[in-house]
Amino acid sequence: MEYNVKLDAFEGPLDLLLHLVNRLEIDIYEISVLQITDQYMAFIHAMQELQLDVAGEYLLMAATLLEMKSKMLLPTEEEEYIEDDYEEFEGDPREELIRRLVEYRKYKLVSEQLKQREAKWQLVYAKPPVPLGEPEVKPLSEDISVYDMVSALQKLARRKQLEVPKTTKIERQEISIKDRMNEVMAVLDQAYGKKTFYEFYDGSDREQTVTTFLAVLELMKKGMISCRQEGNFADIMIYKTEGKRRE
Amino acid sequence: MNKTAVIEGLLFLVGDDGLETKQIADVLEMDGKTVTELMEQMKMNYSGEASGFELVEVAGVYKFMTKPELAPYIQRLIESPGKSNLSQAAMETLAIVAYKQPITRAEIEDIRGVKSERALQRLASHALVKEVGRAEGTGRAILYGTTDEFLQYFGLHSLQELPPFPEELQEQPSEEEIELFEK
Amino acid sequence: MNKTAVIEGLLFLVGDDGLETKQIADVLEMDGKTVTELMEQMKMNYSGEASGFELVEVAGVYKFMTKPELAPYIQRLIESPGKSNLSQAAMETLAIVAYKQPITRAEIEDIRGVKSERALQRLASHALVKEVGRAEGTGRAILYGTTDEFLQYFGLHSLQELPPFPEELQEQPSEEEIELFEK
Repeated sequence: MEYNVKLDAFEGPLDLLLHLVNRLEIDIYEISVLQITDQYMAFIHAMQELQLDVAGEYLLMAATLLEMKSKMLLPTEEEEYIEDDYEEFEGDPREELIRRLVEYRKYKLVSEQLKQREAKWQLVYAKPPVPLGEPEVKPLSEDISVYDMVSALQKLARRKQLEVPKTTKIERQEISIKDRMNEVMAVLDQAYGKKTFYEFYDGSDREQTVTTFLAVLELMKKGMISCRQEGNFADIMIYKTEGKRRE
Repeated sequence: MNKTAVIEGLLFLVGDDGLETKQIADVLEMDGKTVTELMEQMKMNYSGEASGFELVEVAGVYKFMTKPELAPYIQRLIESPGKSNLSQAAMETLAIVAYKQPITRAEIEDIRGVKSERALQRLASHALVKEVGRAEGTGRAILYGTTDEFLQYFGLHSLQELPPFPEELQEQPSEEEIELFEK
Repeated sequence: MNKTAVIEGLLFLVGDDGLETKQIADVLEMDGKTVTELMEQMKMNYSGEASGFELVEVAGVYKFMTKPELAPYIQRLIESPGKSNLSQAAMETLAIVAYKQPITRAEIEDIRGVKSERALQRLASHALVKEVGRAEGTGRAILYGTTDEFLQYFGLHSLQELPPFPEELQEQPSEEEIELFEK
């Protein structure tokens, strides 16, 4: 028999059981404990043979199934248990399992529907709001929660996602190392001759970063700047070298 | 300037934040009912082919959103990797919270049959669920519920718009469910 | 969907940033001249009374701007009580300070992509954030952190109770992120 031994494909023991029920093409209410337990155990064994870690939840379910199976096999005090006739018995051991499977299946169904909605709503975009200005300072209301903060961050994430790359990005590629060297010196002049290495980067643009780095190297080579670092991982400071002039 | 033009302009400005009926009513000095009627009419105006965005009502606010047909053009423009989807584990957990709220983690785990702490944490960090209170009893366990972001994520005006929860014929809807749908 | 509707949707979405002729041409696979002609035609469509915004061209960039007649309504909207009395800007800034403290203004602005001085002032005036030190290095920039009032206000015992920081805003997607979201 073939087993899909990818446990990752399942969300848990209930999901796995539903899969087995589907594969056996049986009605969930007509589950045969013997059959489903054998199938489930075969799956778990296959997992273990592959020396994969089987999560505790799967093992717990295995124990539950085995217990149920043993109850089914042993004659009860009153009379022999007939599996397909469960309604005549009180406390059918399957009842709880069936209830859980049915319940779980409903949520799987609605999560499928939510997935479809998700797909649809991912195609529409709202525009980031224009800051309209702050209202008067009023005492803060009581009903703000941590959630409002997280929600604000989500809005920020959406806004950032919509940032349109500027065409100037392409122009930046054309900034020569020489131009960037002049810019670096100009920035240093403004900053009274020193600035951290980090501050020369505006972050986003890789091209810019590389050009700046090369410009700094070139300026060092020419002796127009010097770099100093206090210790490992400390900020590298760039100093304008005294006496040297920019051409 | 006519009222629909004013509303159009304001909706443009507030974008993602949207406007509540009450805000529109305040600004335009109209009553809520008139606003609702006007908005229904406006929805139609933007539904046609000629408009690049439409007027939607999500999470209790009116807002403009681009039409789905625009998605390929937008993705070309922003060059960002497409939006990511919720994983199966997250979606299941979210579905349970949505239909059973307020609900504790233990109850969710009981339904799913697996630990769900991580999924819940992640959903909270995406502002899709939030703490809505504490359960009675010793543990005083956290009760989870869905958020406005949740409604927005699925384009729902309110929880009433959730797809109907499948019920067995022989089963009566539980009290919680009735409560949920009457909100 | 016709081209003017696509352009309308895109211009709506980018708002104040606007779009250059070349960007429009690229996305719609048209030549620049055709775009220019189309835009001239579109300008007329929004010039009428019925439209709350108009299409303008500033420094080679096309953008929608609300009509000047809207100004009094915008003012009224600002004063109309919304959901929260902290603006999105303030809330966003507060969240970043809460998660990333101690943090400098420059770092906040880096994450938000916009100036944040006013928002920080607003938060300080509500005693939600305060100066907690100075950054190492030349600038000795002010480091901001949250206050005890902040914790109290949000009903937190400690900062550890905050949900995880949204991964979308992290530099690198974490492993959990990959697990939660499948592309």
